[in-house]
Amino acid sequence: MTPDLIYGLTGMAVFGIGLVGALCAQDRLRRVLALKLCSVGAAFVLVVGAWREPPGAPDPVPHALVITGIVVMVSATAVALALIRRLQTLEAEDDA
Amino acid sequence: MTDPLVIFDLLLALGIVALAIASLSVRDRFAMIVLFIVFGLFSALAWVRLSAPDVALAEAAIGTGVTGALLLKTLHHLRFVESRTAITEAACAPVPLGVLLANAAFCGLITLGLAVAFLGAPSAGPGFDALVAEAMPASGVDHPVTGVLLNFRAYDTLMEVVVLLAAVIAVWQIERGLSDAPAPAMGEVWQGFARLVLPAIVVIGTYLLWVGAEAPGGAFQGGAVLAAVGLLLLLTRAYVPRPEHRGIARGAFVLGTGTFALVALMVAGGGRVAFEYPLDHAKTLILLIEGMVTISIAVTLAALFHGREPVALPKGGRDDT
Amino acid sequence: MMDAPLLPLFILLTSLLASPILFALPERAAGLRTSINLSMAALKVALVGWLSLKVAQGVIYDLRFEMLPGLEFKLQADPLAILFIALSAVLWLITTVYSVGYLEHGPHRARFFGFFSLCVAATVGIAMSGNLFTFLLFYELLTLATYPLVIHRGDAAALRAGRIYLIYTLAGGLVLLLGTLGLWVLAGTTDFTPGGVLADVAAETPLAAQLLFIVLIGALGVKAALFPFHAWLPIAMVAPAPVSALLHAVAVVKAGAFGIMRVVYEVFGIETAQELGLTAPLAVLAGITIIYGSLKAITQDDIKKRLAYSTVSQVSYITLGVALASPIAAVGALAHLIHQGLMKITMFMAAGNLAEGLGAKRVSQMDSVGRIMPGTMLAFTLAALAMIGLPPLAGFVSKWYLAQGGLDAGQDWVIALLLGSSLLNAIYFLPMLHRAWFRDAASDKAGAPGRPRIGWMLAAPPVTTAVLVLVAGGLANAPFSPLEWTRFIVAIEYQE
Amino acid sequence: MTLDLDMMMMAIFLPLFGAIAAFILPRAAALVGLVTLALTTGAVIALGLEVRQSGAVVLPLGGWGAPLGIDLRADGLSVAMLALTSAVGFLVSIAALDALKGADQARERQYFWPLWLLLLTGINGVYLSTDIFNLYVMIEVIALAAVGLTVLSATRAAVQAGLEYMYASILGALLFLMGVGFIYLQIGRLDFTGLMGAEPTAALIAAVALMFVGLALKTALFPLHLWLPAAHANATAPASALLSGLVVKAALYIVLRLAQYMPFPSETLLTLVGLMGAGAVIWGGIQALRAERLKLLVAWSTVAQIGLIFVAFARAGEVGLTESWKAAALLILAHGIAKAAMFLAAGRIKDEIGHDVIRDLDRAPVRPTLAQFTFALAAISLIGLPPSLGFIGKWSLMEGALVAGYWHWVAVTMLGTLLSVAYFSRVLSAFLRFDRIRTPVAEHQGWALADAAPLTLALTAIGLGLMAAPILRFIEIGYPFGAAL
Repeated sequence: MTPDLIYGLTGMAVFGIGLVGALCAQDRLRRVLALKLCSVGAAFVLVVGAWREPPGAPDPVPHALVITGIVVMVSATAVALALIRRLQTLEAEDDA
Repeated sequence: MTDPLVIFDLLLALGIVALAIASLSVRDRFAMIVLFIVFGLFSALAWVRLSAPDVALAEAAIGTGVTGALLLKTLHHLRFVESRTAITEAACAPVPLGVLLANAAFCGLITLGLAVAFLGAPSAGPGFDALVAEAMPASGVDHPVTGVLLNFRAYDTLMEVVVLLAAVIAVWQIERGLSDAPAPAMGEVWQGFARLVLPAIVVIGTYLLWVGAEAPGGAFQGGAVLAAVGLLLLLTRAYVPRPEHRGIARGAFVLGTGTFALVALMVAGGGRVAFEYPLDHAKTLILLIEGMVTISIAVTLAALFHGREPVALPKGGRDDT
Repeated sequence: MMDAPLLPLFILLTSLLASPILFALPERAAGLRTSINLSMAALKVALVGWLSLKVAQGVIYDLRFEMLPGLEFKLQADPLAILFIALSAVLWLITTVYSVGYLEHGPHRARFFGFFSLCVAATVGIAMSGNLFTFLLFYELLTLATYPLVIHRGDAAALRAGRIYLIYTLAGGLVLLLGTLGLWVLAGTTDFTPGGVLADVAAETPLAAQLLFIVLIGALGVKAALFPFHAWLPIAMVAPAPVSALLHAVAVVKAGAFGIMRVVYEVFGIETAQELGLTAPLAVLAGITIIYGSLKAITQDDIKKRLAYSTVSQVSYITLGVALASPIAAVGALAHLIHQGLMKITMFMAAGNLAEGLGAKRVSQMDSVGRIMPGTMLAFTLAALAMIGLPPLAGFVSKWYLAQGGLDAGQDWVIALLLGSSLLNAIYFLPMLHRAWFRDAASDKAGAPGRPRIGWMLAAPPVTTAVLVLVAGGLANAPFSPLEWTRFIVAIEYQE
Repeated sequence: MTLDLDMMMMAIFLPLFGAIAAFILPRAAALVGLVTLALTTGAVIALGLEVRQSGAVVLPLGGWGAPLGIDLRADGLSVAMLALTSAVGFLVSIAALDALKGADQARERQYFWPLWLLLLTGINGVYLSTDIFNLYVMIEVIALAAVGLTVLSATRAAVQAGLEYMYASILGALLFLMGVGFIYLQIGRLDFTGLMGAEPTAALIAAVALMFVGLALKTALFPLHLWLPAAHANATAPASALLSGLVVKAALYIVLRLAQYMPFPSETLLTLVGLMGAGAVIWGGIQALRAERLKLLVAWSTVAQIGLIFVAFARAGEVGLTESWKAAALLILAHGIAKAAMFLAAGRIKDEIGHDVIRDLDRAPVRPTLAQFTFALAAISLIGLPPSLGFIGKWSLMEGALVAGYWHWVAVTMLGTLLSVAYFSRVLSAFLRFDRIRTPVAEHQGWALADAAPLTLALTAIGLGLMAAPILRFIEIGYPFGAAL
């Protein structure tokens, strides 16, 4: 039982949970959240892949990739949320 | 012989999975976001365990902090619109249970397949360790992750800042002319607190940026922390974006991308290719890029939080810290 | 004389380039449009004349352009091509004159003449295609260019007819694509070569070769209106008269018949086709179509529909002549390609004049029209008699050679078939002539104007083509007559 | 100091700087956009000449070289895709000048240019990249800019469609990222060269499958196409043209590349891909037959055509994969040009007539003749009638399938062709029908500048068929991948 194994499987599970949410959730906000969970799951895989048995130093490249991925994801999330806000307003205007 | 750390790892992993499930299944949307934030912090903790402090920092600051703030703001907006028009949330018909189960089974299969594939993969397989170690002396920085981000794979990082730029343009585009839901604001007490905390955060952010060259930290984490300053300014109404600030804001958005790209291009020539910083100036150039990118990231994240482009209306706009 | 290796290309371009210019001209620029139309058509006739002279002198034209690795766009001007180009060039000129008169005040003339030009370009391209691939390109272009002409009137009936036309011809085109691909994969070439390119394949895998034959002939049979793929032709009659004239005499059905010739003679080779045992069934199919078309024609009251079924029948003479696999029958088939075109275009233009001048669209309305429009009806009569096969008119010449060919090939039933067909032709044409010349108009027609108002541009073309029918038959043995040229071609195809 | 202007860098950085300039100078955005497009096209031409002369070129960014650094690489296929992008992009930009000229469109105009130039940055970046993580970042650049363009009109339908598109895009990118993670786990490298020699283990197959599903989602391959029709149908015309003509091609291109460097692990998987394509051809065709609005019909035809490209990809099985990508590439080029022309023409028709309900097109008292003609020409290429590039692509597809004896793919192609004839003729016959309108029909004669761009595109789509042999020779430059490294 090493951390990479434990957290690797955690990552898979989180990815899977996010996938279920992304496909099944009805609420728009929840779907965004589910996608964010998927991205955390994917990040787990890379971080686990970078891990080396101490005292070995971890591989820095996947770390850089994950940081990039986090920024990319927050950008995408911001756009999705802006769309949700706009859509809600438009629907409200239509109903009013 | 059970290592107590293994027990900790197992508990943390279980907690992460439980939080993920809980945040998706809890009914109340506010609780959902709170659970998600806790989930993000737990994940960051896990990554610290996996000796990835940079990633943990970025996830805590951006992946959880900024994302959480964005989600809360959106929830605030949705509730405001719902309250005004009396639409009940989630008016759509619930998904049939069969579909849900089929989807879940499908995703479960995929996950299972991935898990099997993961177990079959070589653990601690070949990586870039040796290559990075060999190239570090020529990178101009001491911290390997910073070296990768701003030198070895600087192109990726540039494009990542471009993604951020695209996001803010898209958000301005999407929210243009949107009638203004009142921005979430803080109470009096919190305002006072925020004014106290602000200078501290600025210091921390700058520090993170500075140490990025040698220790965990760097432009993105620093930018995120500085963005928190912007968020606080917006929330406390200490700063209200005005239309005439748009020009500055646009400049601040593109500052990082522009500097980064220009430097990348200018160093080319005399046998060097783009992104190949001359060794003597590498550290200076990288710091210059980091500084500019940090400003852009901070301003952009704050703008993403604020949303609307400030137009002729008195409200709307963004921060230009 | 000057040497011009690009001559075939120029001939193609006279109409291909005219087309976009005609599209771009504003609707009101009628004078300019007419002059472009006529000068291009005249230029084409001149160029074709020059080309035929050169080819007769033995000059070989062969233009190639690589489109895909190994696969060429290839134009050639062999005698068979010349035969078809000459027909289309001359008839295009005449039909252009007729169309200008016919559509003088109608809408969408820019569009009409644009597609009209494109249609002729496609026909010329089909004629000069040096391989099946190039043939396919022009064959599809022909479909696309004729569709807007068929639905030119833009009403519900026209659109319905257009849809059926499109379904038949594009499906046929798709099957032709499949056949071309099959040929390319099987033989490694799609070139038209006298004697064929499939002898080896037929020896090795006769089944594949037989399938290919069926696919190709089936695809071409759609345009050639071979039974049971003929249904579109009578429906497409809603098109304006000049379009029908062109479709029946030159462009569409002829493209199909011409394609069958190319495939039988120059893809399979007549010997290989015979060895595969496929020519005899084809001949029988052609025979069925001949009789079927004639029988259907008898029952039609609509003049153009009657003519259309007559086309179904007459075009299959060409297929029959090819399928009999006898050089003499081949002469008849090739001559009929020309003769049928001259005869049918005359009749359609005359029918158009009746509709235009008198509003007569049905056989029952033809009473005494001969006295009102003698020129038009004389032309019609001449063409009808030629169709029936009265010597020395053009139709007789082709039937004569076909019959001889039938005997030569040992297929005696062909004689009976031709006699029967002629009888049926007489049954559906003679009553029309009888009405036109010998029956008095019903009294309620008294109010109709005595002299129809049709201009010379409508009156002259059918008379001209009728004269050509007479000449082609009467002077069949003169040098440069269609028949003489035909003998020249057959000598090549049968490699004598 | 002499600046070393590498054309690959220019192809990516020019649009990037253009986007920045267009964003901070909103009033001059259109001018900046056009100049940028012109310069980028120039850079692509220069790059093309370089590639034709000396084969594939490689630029190790930062001087590190793969696998540590990121290499840019241009070979024939990359340049062909770049050329497609800049040519179509340039003409769509010209059309956009006209389409967005309304007084009430000031803000659309202002945002169109920076978003479109960022999109161009991303697309060009994809075509030059050789690193799978970099590709992930690039497809995200594309996704955000594309979503921004989708919702440019800010109607409810457009925003709804844009949101669905965003979900699909994020999910597709994350599946791709997961695949990248697995590839890193397995071989510890992220560059194409590293992929080439890799053993096809179970984990690697899982990784490739994930990446493929992600890309299929992005390119809207049946049955993952659900987001596409609404998104492409509800965007404004120039945006639809860019989305349908260019954006979906980026993901398709990545599929082609992956297949070039990592032979598909099994025949079964390849057949599955072909079956998904066949499903798209049929389902897209049926939906296009049922569509009520013109732009929706065109959008469904994109679904069908993308399916056809995947059929081309699978046409000759694993053995034929080294040739199949060429047929797919030809179809990609053909579809990119023709579909852009068709969307622009559809937009023009909608503008002129005031609606795009197919049933009532023939009731309109106005007939934008030139736009209708353009639509018809584009349809010819999309149906695959000679001599268009679409025809050549279809010919290559069927030829390969016939040689391999895969009759079913031939049958699918023929069925798809018939379906496309059927649904396009619904529109074309409405153009040519005149008896349902009593008032005299006004036909636009003469030339409107707005029609020039789509007409040029449509004519190019048809004319390029004659250039197929040189195009094929060109896209083979630098293949196989390893040759120039």
